[in-house]
Amino acid sequence: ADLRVFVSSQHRPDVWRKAFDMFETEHPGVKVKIETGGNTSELQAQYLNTVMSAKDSSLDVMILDVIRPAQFAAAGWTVPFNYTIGDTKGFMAKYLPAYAGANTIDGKVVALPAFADAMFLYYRKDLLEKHNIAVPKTWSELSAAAKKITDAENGSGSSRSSVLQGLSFQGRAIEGAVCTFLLPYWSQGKDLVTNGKLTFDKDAATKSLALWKGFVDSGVAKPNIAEVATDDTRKEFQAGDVLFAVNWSYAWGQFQGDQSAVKDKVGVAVLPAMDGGKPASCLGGWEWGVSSYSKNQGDAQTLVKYLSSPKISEFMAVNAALLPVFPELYKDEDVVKAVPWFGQAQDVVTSAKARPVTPRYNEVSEIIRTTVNAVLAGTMTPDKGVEQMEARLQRVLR
Amino acid sequence: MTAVSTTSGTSFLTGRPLRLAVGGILILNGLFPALWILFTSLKGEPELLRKPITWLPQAPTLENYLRAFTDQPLLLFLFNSFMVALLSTIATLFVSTLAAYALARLNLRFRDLILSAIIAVSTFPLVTLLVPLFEIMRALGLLNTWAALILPYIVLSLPVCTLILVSFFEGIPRDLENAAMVDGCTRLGALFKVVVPLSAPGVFTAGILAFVNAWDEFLLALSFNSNPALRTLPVGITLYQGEFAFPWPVISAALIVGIVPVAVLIVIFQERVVSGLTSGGIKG
Amino acid sequence: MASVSFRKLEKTYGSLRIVKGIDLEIRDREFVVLVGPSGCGKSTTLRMLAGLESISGGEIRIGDTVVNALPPRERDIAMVFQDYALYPHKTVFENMAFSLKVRGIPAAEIPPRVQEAAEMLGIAHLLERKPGQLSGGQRQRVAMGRAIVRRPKVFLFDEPLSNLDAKLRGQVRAEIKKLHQAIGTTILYVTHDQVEAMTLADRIVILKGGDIEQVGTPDEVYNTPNSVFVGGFVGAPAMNFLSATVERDGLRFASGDLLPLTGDLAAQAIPYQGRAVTVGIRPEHFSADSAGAAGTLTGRVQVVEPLGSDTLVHLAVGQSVLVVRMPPDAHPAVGADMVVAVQPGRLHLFDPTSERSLRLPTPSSAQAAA
Amino acid sequence: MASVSFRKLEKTYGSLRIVKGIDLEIRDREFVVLVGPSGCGKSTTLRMLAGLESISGGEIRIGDTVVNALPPRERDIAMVFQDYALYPHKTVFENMAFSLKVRGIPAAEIPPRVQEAAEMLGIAHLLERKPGQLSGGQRQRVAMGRAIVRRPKVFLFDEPLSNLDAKLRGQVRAEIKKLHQAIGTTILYVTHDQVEAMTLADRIVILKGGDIEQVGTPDEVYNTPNSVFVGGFVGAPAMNFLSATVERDGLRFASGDLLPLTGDLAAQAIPYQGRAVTVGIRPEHFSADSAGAAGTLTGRVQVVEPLGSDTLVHLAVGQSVLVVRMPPDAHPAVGADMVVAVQPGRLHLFDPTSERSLRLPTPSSAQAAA
Amino acid sequence: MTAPNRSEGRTSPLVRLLDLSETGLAVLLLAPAALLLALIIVYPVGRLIWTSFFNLSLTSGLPASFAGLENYGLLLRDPIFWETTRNTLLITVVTVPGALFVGLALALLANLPFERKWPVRLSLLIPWALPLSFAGLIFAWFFHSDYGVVNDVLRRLGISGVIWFNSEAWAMAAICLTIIWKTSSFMALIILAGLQTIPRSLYEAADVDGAGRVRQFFEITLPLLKPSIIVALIFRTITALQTFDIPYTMTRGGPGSSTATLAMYIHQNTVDFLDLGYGSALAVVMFLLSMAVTFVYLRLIRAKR
Ligand SMILES: Nc1ncnc2c1ncn2[C@@H]1O[C@H](COP(=O)(O)OP(=O)(O)OP(=O)(O)O)[C@@H](O)[C@H]1O
Ligand SMILES: Nc1ncnc2c1ncn2[C@@H]1O[C@H](COP(=O)(O)OP(=O)(O)OP(=O)(O)O)[C@@H](O)[C@H]1O
Ligand SMILES: [Mg+2]
Ligand SMILES: [Mg+2]
Repeated sequence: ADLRVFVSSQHRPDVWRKAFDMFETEHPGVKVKIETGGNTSELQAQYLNTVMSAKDSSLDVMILDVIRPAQFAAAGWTVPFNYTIGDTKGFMAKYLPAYAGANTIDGKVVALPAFADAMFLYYRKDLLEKHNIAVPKTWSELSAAAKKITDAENGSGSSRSSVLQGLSFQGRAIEGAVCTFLLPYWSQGKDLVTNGKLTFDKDAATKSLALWKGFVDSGVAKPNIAEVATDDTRKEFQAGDVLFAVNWSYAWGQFQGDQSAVKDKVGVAVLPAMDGGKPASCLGGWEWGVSSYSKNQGDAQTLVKYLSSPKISEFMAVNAALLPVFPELYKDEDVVKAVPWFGQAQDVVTSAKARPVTPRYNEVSEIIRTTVNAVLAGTMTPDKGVEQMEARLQRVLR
Repeated sequence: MTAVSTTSGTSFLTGRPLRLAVGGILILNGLFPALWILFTSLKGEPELLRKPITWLPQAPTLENYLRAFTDQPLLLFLFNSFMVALLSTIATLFVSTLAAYALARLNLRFRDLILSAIIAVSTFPLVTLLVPLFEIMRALGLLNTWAALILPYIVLSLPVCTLILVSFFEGIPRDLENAAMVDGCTRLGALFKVVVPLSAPGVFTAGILAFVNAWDEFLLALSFNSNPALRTLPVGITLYQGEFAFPWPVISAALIVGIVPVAVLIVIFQERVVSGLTSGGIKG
Repeated sequence: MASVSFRKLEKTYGSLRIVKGIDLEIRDREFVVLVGPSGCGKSTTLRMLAGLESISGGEIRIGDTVVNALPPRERDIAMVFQDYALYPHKTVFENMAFSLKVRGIPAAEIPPRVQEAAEMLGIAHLLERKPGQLSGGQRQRVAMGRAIVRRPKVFLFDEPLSNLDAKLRGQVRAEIKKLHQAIGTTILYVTHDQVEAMTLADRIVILKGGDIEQVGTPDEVYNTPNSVFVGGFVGAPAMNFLSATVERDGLRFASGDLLPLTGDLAAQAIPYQGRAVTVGIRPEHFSADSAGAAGTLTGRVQVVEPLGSDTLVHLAVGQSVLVVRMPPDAHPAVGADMVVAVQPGRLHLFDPTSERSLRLPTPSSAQAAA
Repeated sequence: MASVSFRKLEKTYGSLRIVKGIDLEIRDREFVVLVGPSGCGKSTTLRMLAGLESISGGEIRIGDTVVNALPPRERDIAMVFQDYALYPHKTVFENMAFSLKVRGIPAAEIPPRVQEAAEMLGIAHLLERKPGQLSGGQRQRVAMGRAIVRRPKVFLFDEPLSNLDAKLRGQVRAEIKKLHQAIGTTILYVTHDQVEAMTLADRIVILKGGDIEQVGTPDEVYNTPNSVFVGGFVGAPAMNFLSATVERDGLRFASGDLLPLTGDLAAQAIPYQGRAVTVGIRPEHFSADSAGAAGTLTGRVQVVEPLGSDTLVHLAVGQSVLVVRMPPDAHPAVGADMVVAVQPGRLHLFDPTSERSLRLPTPSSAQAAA
Repeated sequence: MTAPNRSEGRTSPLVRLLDLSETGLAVLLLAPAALLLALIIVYPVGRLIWTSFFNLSLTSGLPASFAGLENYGLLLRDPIFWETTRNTLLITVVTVPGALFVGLALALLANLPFERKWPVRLSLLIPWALPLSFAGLIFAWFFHSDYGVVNDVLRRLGISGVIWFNSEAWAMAAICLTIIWKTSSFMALIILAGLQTIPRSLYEAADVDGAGRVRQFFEITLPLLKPSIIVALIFRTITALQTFDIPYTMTRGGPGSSTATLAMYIHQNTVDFLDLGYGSALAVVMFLLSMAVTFVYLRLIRAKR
């Protein structure tokens, strides 16, 4: 049979191709064809939503952002794996724990992890060392450290050509802003959605928003942080203009690249916690799903199981620097040899929590990100923001 | 009664310096963003983050162009876009010329109603019709073909082109058409041999609009043609960006490669088509 | 067979009746000239015949076919438009060649035919120009050329020479006459030029406000006008009209002059004995010497217009002003009295109310007779 | 003061010289008529004066100001365009009122002025129409009306009456004459109509291919044409030209006829003794009876054209064809021989090579004299 | 002289077909357009309207159920619907006249007798040829408070820059400016074409009549441009009501949803939230809105006749 697999072209389709080749040799008679469409999570979702709404059978397997399996399952667009994998619990337990949660809806495994991701705290090793400050464990420590260092660095007599920012994070109304909100919220031990029900803690939420707004007001973050998208954070940090940055794993490779002004001056750490809370990170990564309109669901599930196996996860980590979805691979010799910093990444990845697993995630996301953006832009107070957020979330997650 | 209406010579705005100044502002308004993209395409990424920002590239490099061509099959995108836009423009012009003629010249009872209906059609945002359109294209077996884009693009531009042409056709003296009919043309013969050539500025404008509409369109192109060999330019250019990365210089280079030749082409074409036209056939 | 016939032909624009039920038979190969005041419906009639204007009532036949519903192309006519209607985007050559090309004339035949017509019209050196680069008269000649390169069943000319100078007009007129004699096409020709009408026409049709006023040979319409309107419209300078009372001895004018009536005219005047009639006298039917004249009129010279070939003298006779054509060397003094003789038998008598010629049976008597 | 003067006025289109250095002084309040064959540059000259066409060389003055660089609206002229150039979106009223409105005439004054002009032109009932709903002649009258509602320094008329019938044309012509007498504006008038030219003009300017051929009063250009061209161009039907040899007794024609010369003509002919000259005779200067005539010519009747008011007889005399104007009742038989008498002193003699009148000093002798 | 040529014998049946009555011919000529519209628009729109009467949310996991006017009722109570509608109308009211004036000015300038016409024409075309989605990105970047050229220029002029996207008003202003820039060339193109068909002789007549430039503009240019302007206005208004790409790429509707448009909201509901029923209802409302506007304009055209 011919299987058509939808892969995003940003995630190294060339390397995936090799994985498919390996599959083809192991399963003669099955041919895998790659399809790509759009290069961002959003464009891919638009494309897939169109194709799937039209009940089109041309795709057999598709790669999904971690926030989407729930929605695809609810729409009936993906086929559960339970039958193929048998012992669901045992099978899923082998993955990083957050992924089991993200891919299991009402006891059904609706997708299998392809690779992992999470948000990290990047910091300027050199500057912390210069000012003799330890890597902050809490947001208030970070705030203090940032103030101290930026004051010194930007003060009179500094030789900097541009202003050093204390902290950069995502304030633009993009998906990243959802994580921005959730990081301190989660850190206070609260969840947004539990078993599909809204468990919104107004207090924690207010603190979260107030925290970020506080960074802006106190000058730790720049006043136009509401304009900052993920890659802006990366670029500014890379240009040497940022002390602390919250960002996904992809940034590491860039910071250490040849174009980088901060090569070898970068440290990576678990994100800070709220005072008295636990650190939490935001889970990213991508999953494989099988289309329910596929005419080759059997072969497709076999392929997905293969792609989601430790073997391929390792292969992709080594060859494409994609974070593995199995905890043990972070200590795997080959992996660490190929991508040394994965050693430091495991803590962060295990601290990562999945964003709310709900079919109506897109709506949840929309509510959170616009509120965060408005609060950061200063057109809404944190209190007002939380109030509005709660009201709207309640409507979505009754 | 000669030539088209370049304003006849008087002192106002004919002074060369003043005219140059006015032209300069005009050009600046239109070209500034394009120039900015051009400059950007010659800069390295770090230069973009320089504060205060730089205008002219400090260390011009063609590397971005190299990447634009090597990272993605840019020429292929261009070719696809060009062909899709060209074919849909020709088809649009043909269909809307016929319709416009019927509306402008034949005494139709429900003329206004038909006209409103045609316009009404364009009041539906395509976004909302994406899924049913996808189903239609699949049913017609057109997914991953140029036709899947050409058909909706015709419809996309049809209303505006029709309306433009109606207003132009109405401006052509009927006697010219009459003369052609007496000379032995059918109505359609008169339409294509006399009315259309005389409406050249209108036909041309409609053509540009149709072309650019097709050239610009993103959503359908993304949704209907997943085959990489059929990507159009707007979709293709998004491929330079990643989930998190937005390499402005490379994208700028791709944009320059994409826009400038087309705009230049249109301009050259326009000079030729429109400037050859003079009036002077009729007393009035 | 390319006779043309109009039966009760009508044209209305909204509530405006422009052509009011015309009946006219034009024989094959006949040259008919249509004249009438500006706005009387001449162009409209031509355009209906060409199929360019819808017919509001009645029918038009070309040969034996009713063409009311036939598209212009199939009526096989050629037309010179009053407003030229040249194709501004085509050169003069292309303008003239267009109909030949469209009608599928072999490409090799076209240039010589165009050339021939262009030479005849003196525009052969302009063939590469666009209409926008021509003078008014040149444009008109191109319009003319475009029609005559073809050999249609019917030619329609709408004031084709109005913008040409007298000399050129004379030449082209002669060429049209030759053309007509050579190929014998039926021609319908609108003109305001008296000489064109008189020299070209087999018959002249005089339209007035959408109605036919008179149809006849040039000689007939000139010499026996049916009405004051025709008398005044045909001929330049126009016929003079005076009021007179019919007395036993002849016509008595307000000025006191008496003109004796003889022959036909006397007979016509009998029923009007003692009543007023309108008398029409053409300017050229006066003469200065009264030898052999029917009688004389006396008036005061108001204006003298030397035209070179003639001199027009405006003469106040009673309340009216007469225009009298004199030889070029006549130079009567303005303000002086002048006696002019009326040539015998050259009077026209009209009923002052119906304005119809006394020659004709009165409408009521005609009715009575019928 | 609104005299107009052209000094070495030139117009070229690319390499084509259209107007070739015209020198002309038009006095204040003078009525000058411009005639010339189609395409000779009449409209171009008018348009340069109006400021619508750039001047390629020389200068134009209105009054004392050189207006070469002045925009049209500052020249204070009104113009009737040959192709009308009516505003298609304005009604007839608005078309006519526009210039008044623009020039700031009080709103209350406008309607009566428009109404007056419209009535004079017989278009008062059309004031609410758009140009597209008018007949050709009506449009032309609107164009005329648009010009005459104003009282400019200079009027420019470009064949303003060409689409009107003879009667209407006569009326409007008279109105123009009155208008000129009443307000005394300088007028430059292009026409192809002989009668208009003769009756309206203070002076007539004859253009030929961009050059002035002759300037003079109507009487001068008609009776003493400077050249074959002027002789042939002014007057309709045109002057006849015959070749003859100057003998001692007079002119000997190819047909053998001899016309004795007297007075001035004899003097003019002296230097041409024994040589050929071109003889010009106007059609109206023949007569059927030879009493008192200078001599006779014999020819064969080819064509007889009855015009109503006159009859034209085409007479083959030797190689040439003469057009002879006869009274309307003359009906010579075609093919018959006919003897026509030439009125004494009515001949024009021209040098056969330079085509200039023998009256004038030859260019070479003029040079010698200078 | 050759024999008279008789041509009607050659008339082919196909050509005969075209000599149908006016109505017949009109039907024939309108057929291709009608067919295409039926296929690409009428059928999908029918489905859209149909869907708007259903509870059809693909994320609910529930089968579609008939909802009657429920979606419409929901919409009336939805504050975001009202906010986005208000934003859309604001953008329309600002950018349509804005683009008209700028476009008219551009067209008039471009129609001046420059020795070289192409640079002017090119500068008219480039904004139009720049893909919409990228125009938004480029202008977002121009208005960027750190790296934007707008603030850079302001700073060079001694004015401290604004954080455009931190303020509802400034963000809206930036969006409107961008839209005007991008769409005025559409206006200009159409108007320019209209300008080129005005016979020069009318200006000559007006010159002689004594009308100055301004007068000529209002008395001749503008009335004769009216059909072109109305065409441009109709489509500019419709596209303004459908404004999507530019705010989407510039602000994502932020801050908050203060610059979000109705089209963005529809897109969000259908493509992101997969709430097809509600999204369809929104689309229908938007359609009704644009139709209403169109009818007003068509009235204007008709009033002209
Ligand atoms: N744009 C042009 N390019 C070249 N030649 C031109 C142009 N416009 C006019 N001409 C030529 O200039 C000459 C003079 O034109 P003009 O209109 O002045 O003639 P006219 O004397 O008014 O003739 P008519 O009596 O036919 O109106 C004509 O031969 C015409 O062909
Ligand atoms: N579209 C129209 N609506 C109303 N009346 C019209 C329309 N077209 C023409 N007319 C009127 O019809 C009448 C006849 O027009 P037509 O053109 O036949 O006149 P004509 O005899 O050719 O006159 P001319 O000698 O001036 O050319 C005119 O009075 C004109 O005003
Ligand atoms: Mg007419
Ligand atoms: Mg002329």
